[in-house]
Amino acid sequence: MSIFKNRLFWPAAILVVLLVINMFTSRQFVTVQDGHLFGTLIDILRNSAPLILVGLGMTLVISTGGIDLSVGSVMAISAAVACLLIQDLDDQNSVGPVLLIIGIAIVVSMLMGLWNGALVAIIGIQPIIATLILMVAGRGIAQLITDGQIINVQSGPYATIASGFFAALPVALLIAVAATALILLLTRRTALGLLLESVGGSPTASRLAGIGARRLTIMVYVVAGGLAGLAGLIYSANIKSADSISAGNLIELDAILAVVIGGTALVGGRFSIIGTVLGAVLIQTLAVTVVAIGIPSEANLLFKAVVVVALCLFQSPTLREKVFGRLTPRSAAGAEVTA
Amino acid sequence: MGEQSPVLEMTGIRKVFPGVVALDGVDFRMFPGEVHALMGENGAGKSTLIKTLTGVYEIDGGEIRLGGVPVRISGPLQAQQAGVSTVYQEVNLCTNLSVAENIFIGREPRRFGKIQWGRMRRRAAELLARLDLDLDVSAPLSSYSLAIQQMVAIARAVDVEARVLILDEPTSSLDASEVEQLFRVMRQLKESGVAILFVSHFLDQIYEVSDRLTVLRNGQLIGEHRVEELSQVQLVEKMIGKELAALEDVEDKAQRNRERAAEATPVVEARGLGRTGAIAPYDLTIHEGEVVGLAGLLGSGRTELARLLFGADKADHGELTVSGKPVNLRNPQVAMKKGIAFSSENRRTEGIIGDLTVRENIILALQAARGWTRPIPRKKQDEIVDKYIKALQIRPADPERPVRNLSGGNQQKVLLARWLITEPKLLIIDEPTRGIDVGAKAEIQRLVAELSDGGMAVLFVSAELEEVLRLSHKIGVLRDRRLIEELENTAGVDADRIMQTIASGATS
Amino acid sequence: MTTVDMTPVTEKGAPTNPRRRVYRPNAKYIPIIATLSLLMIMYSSGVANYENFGDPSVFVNLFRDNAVLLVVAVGMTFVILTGGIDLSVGAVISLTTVLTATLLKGGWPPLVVLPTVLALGALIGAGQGAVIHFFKVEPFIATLAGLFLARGTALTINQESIPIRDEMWKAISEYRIVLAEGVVTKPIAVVALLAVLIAAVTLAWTRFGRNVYAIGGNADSALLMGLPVGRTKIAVYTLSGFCAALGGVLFSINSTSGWALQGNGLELDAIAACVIGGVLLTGGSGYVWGTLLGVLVTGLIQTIINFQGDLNSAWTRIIVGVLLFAFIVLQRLVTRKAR
Amino acid sequence: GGGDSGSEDGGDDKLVLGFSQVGAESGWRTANTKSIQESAAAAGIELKFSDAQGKQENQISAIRSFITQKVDVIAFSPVVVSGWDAVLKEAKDAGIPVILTDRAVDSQDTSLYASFIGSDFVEEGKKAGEWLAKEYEGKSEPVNIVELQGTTGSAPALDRQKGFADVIAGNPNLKIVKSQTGDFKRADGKTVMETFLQSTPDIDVLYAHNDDMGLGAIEAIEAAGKKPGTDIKIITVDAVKDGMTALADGKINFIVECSPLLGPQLMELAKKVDAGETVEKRVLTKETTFTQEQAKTELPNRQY
Ligand SMILES: Nc1ncnc2c1ncn2[C@@H]1O[C@H](COP(=O)(O)OP(=O)(O)OP(=O)(O)O)[C@@H](O)[C@H]1O
Ligand SMILES: Nc1ncnc2c1ncn2[C@@H]1O[C@H](COP(=O)(O)OP(=O)(O)OP(=O)(O)O)[C@@H](O)[C@H]1O
Ligand SMILES: [Mg+2]
Ligand SMILES: [Mg+2]
Repeated sequence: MSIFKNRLFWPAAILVVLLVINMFTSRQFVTVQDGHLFGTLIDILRNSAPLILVGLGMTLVISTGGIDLSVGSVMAISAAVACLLIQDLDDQNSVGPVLLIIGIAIVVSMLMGLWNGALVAIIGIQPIIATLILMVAGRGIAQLITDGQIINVQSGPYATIASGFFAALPVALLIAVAATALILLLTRRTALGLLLESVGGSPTASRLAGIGARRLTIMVYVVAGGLAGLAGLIYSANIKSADSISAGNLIELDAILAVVIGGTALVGGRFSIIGTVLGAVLIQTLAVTVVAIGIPSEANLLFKAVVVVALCLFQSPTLREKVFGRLTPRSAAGAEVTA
Repeated sequence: MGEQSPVLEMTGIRKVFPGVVALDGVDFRMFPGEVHALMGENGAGKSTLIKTLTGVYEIDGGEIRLGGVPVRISGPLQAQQAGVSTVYQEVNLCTNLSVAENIFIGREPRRFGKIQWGRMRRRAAELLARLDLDLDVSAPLSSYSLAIQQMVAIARAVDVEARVLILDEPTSSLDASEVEQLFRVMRQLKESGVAILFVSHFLDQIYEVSDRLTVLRNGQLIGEHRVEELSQVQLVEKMIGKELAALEDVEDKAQRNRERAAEATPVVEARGLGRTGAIAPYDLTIHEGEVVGLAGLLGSGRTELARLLFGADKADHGELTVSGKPVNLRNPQVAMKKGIAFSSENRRTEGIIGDLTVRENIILALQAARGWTRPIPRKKQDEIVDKYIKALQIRPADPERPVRNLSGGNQQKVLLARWLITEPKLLIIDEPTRGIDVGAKAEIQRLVAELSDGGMAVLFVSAELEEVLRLSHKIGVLRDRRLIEELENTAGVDADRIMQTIASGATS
Repeated sequence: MTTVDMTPVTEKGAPTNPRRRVYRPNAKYIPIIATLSLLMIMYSSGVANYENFGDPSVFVNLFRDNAVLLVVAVGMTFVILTGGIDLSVGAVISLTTVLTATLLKGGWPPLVVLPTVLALGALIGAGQGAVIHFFKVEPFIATLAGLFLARGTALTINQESIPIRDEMWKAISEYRIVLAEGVVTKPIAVVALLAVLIAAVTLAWTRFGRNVYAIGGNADSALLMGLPVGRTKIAVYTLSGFCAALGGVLFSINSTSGWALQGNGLELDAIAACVIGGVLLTGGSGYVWGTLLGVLVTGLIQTIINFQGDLNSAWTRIIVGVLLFAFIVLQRLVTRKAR
Repeated sequence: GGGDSGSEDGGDDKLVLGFSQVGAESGWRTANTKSIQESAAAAGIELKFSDAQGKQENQISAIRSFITQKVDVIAFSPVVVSGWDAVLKEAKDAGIPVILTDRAVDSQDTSLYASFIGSDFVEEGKKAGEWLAKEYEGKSEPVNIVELQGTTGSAPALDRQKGFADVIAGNPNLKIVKSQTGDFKRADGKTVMETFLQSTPDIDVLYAHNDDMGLGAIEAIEAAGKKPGTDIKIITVDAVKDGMTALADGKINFIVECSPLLGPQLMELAKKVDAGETVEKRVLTKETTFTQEQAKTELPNRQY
């Protein structure tokens, strides 16, 4: 019985169902080709990487009771900066400079996060509106950087972070896994997780318990910015170009959805990193499934709606109680009273 | 009275939470025109019984009859409609609304569907006057202290035409005079035939107003008695299942230390410290090993005074030195670095973090002081937490339970534990014994005395004057948000003396 | 041995009733007043900088051009006041316009179409409210599902935009209300202002309105105080659905067409308008008047951009962001000082 | 004739053109905007530019704002075909002529606008279909086509789909086996194509509603170990520089041009309309199609 009670059971179950569908529709689910893994599953995992990264940052932000709408714009800026600099390299295939540029792009993204964090924690603006500012203006900045055009790069090392393989596994996936591990380590092996949950659970009580909520909040936005920047790099490396208009467009919605599916409440407090990752993979799998089973474009949203509705009903504690609760002896006693 | 038929009868009530049987076949009944006390230790199941009655919790077994008719109450709204009016243990009001609204919301005076604000305010003011309160009824409730909020909640409940009035620890943060007002109102209602369920951990209060009492222990019914039949000692025995002896001990210890404390070095010295609109500038020195108590009426500024010493509010006058060095307490973090700890009176909004577990709540302040990069090793956490769960008798003794599922008194203990483990130089505790049962209260008092023996300075704020007198070396008396006098707690000082000071408003 | 300073508690001398807390009754209106003043400053700077900006019709047109947003934001205000959020409004607008156009094209009498689509909007809202209340699903996820469902339905009904040739619709669309020489407005602006008025009265003077605030302040307490929490929550989402449908009708009048992509992203604009107007996203605090001001602020920013006239899309975004930033920060600083 | 708006530097006789752009949803659109801005400057026309960010309501209010600002001519690329009657009537009443660019409106009263200049999306779809039909003329084995659509519900997506489908309906061998939106985006084109490749055996032809999606799909095809342009034939629409490069490299087989450079034509029209001259109701942009060979010669001249 307890397995059904776990919040992550139903997202996981739906994910498995979708994957099984894909197993039947795809010609190669997982195989080895050219010395690395290949197939639908690998595609899904690889393509989930940006959403996982953005979702991780979003989870941390939401755990403090905030929200970050600007992640999509930060992705666009980071991609634009990176591609602009790489384009000007003499040798786009030299690893050192490309790594440096990646570093620069991430630092720029973290500065964006710092801006958000400052607005929220120092000036005290409601997070949704504070990050809306960068959401709107940020994409404009990205457009300025790329002059409204798509910047193409031909850098092998850069493309590797999205489509390369290392030890038979996609590099993008490895990056996402590494980031997840890092965040897990950071939040669960240190006291960061506890302090964040406490700030999100009750800001007043946390303040009186001596928690420096302000610094933590800023930090969380900086991390979210950095992760969004990294996601932007993978997004752009995947298509070897910086597209300031479509990069990360509307990703904030998917990221928030992933966080909520993963069992983190939007009001803040308790959060689940693994849940978010699961949510992100689920969303990506859903997108793939829609194409794989040939749902017409105009019905995509309806299909998504059905899955989301099913998911939230299954997750609902009240419904669960109604369906499964009857089986337990004590509710039987309750039934006897009402009868 | 015995001939009458009960207005409320609960039989075989059973309520199970995951892992806890909160109520195990409890019978409870009430007659019209009686005050019925519900007694039991923290976590005995009093609040749960009340909540099953008002439909907050669905019962897992048993039957409820109101006026002889079996009922199924599905929520507080239905309970109210069935004539059951309730003040819950934690003040459950909407602090964003005005005082008047909190009293009348849901039953506002209306004409043609439009709320009559003027009439509502007037009636609210009248009602509060009955409880001897003079508030700005259009101010948001959040601008008033917890005790006032408690009074507002009471005002709301007593105004409802009810057959049954339930008061779950209404007096936990009230002063003697407010308690008197409340009792007066309760007696009036009783005269008019209302059955009143009263929960309190103050035995004197129970004996003063109650006609009958029901004792619970561990979710089980121990017995129902007429108050005259049972002495206080017997009652306590029934509640805790054994005898209680620790209390006398404390007094001696406090006495013993009085001289020593006077010579000790000052931990904090406030010079003209104040905050406009909250507390007039005051001077106060607290020495090592000294317990300073604060006494005053409701809203006299005890809490405000204490908050300034922790930087919970920022002082706008005067200066403060900690261990001889001047400090500017910009925020609580600074205060904590200087070795000051503060447990707020408002445990629900300023104390516990409901979602977190007991363990996490206990280590929170210590962890915050260490910074996030230096987590307390899990083994050490468990050690500390186990120790304090035992010392403070936190029940259920499960450190991994979300603290929101604990009973009110047990939450208070968790909060105390949080600050005790930081081993501060100065411990500020505002209403630390709010809602705590007799046994645990004695335990906490003993602990405070012990800590001060060990050299810790304590600022002890409590609405219960006896407690202040028992523990303190020195007592600061407040009136109208001003510290009017500092008394050495010598033999001649007693409750009367303090009340006199307050009444005369000595300013010399 | 008492050493008590005798400085009075309040600077202006002791209050008449020393136990009465110093309380300024207008403190809760400070944010609104500040917003209004800033709005006026913004308007004046527009007048100073651009030709024809001072023309009264520019101001009057704000109401006409933002009528839909205003109506939707009014519904959203109720939802946010209870501490919820409604992401489905933009999609409900699109569904309403598509349905209206389709039905009118199919020859349904306009006076049947109107109540039908309004009722449908309310029904969608009620459904979401019920899911949120009974199954304890997060509002974000429930209304996101509503968004998918409504827009998906609209897309499956018809992907193309459908012109409305109904006489009544056209008549209302073209009807002009002359306010003064050269200053005209449209019925939709009047409807929108009426919605604001009714909402303001409802919130301030009715039991339902006060329950909304109570639930937003603390839903648990409201429940224990015996307020009809479930009913109110469902009502609030119903109202928001209704407002969205009404917005859709206004939209279809304004554009005499129906299209499934209409109102894309409007939910964010509506939320932003509420928040700019001082409504707290956590619930329990704010006024419809604030929302009105919030809508005017966004509308005014758009107008300034239009008058500026030489901004490409990148600069448009950046300037919108900058203006928003300036406004929000000033508003924040002013209200903080005043407190 | 206008001139009553009187801009500060240009004197009274400088023509003021209010232009409301759909948005900046693609590189194509940016090139379109640039062309208009540059040619306005070159033609000595004062341009009031407004970006509608893909929203009809923004566009309606922008046009109304132009009316309030008393510009001489209004031009706009409608976000959507329907629903312009009311606002166009307002412009007409204010005596301001309107030119539609790039996309049509479905007003029954054609006197509401002076002219419509732009490409015909249905025609573009047809051209793509015609090339394909010719390519497989006389062959009997079935041809599996996958389609990458533009943004669901948008006019170009609907029309390009329709024109293409109409033409290939003539040949029963040509079959669209999968059709899915790629939202006009390169990244989505890639991910959707990945799934197509996994779920659909033997794809012969890819038809993408714009170059960007096609370019994304090429990445996916290459990653799957196939040769774009050879193993899978690719047809796209737009002919932006990146697309033309791929065409010249042999990775794309055929591109239908959809030129964004209608600035000069628009300015010319605006001047004529303002002067009260009669103009043609429908002006087609000069557009063509490109094969791989043509691309090689054309590529050096591409600016966008
Ligand atoms: N929502 C809940 N979930 C799980 N356990 C609960 C919940 N509410 C109460 N309990 C448990 O039920 C038991 C009874 O709690 P209750 O609040 O009734 O005690 P009480 O007698 O009112 O104590 P106190 O004097 O401290 O207020 C406790 O062990 C408590 O931990
Ligand atoms: N009777 C009253 N009338 C009006 N305002 C009051 C009253 N009592 C308290 N207040 C307000 O409540 C606030 C809190 O007072 P404070 O908590 O400092 O007092 P306290 O002595 O700690 O009282 P309590 O016993 O209520 O905790 C003060 O700002 C005061 O303005
Ligand atoms: Mg209790
Ligand atoms: Mg107090």
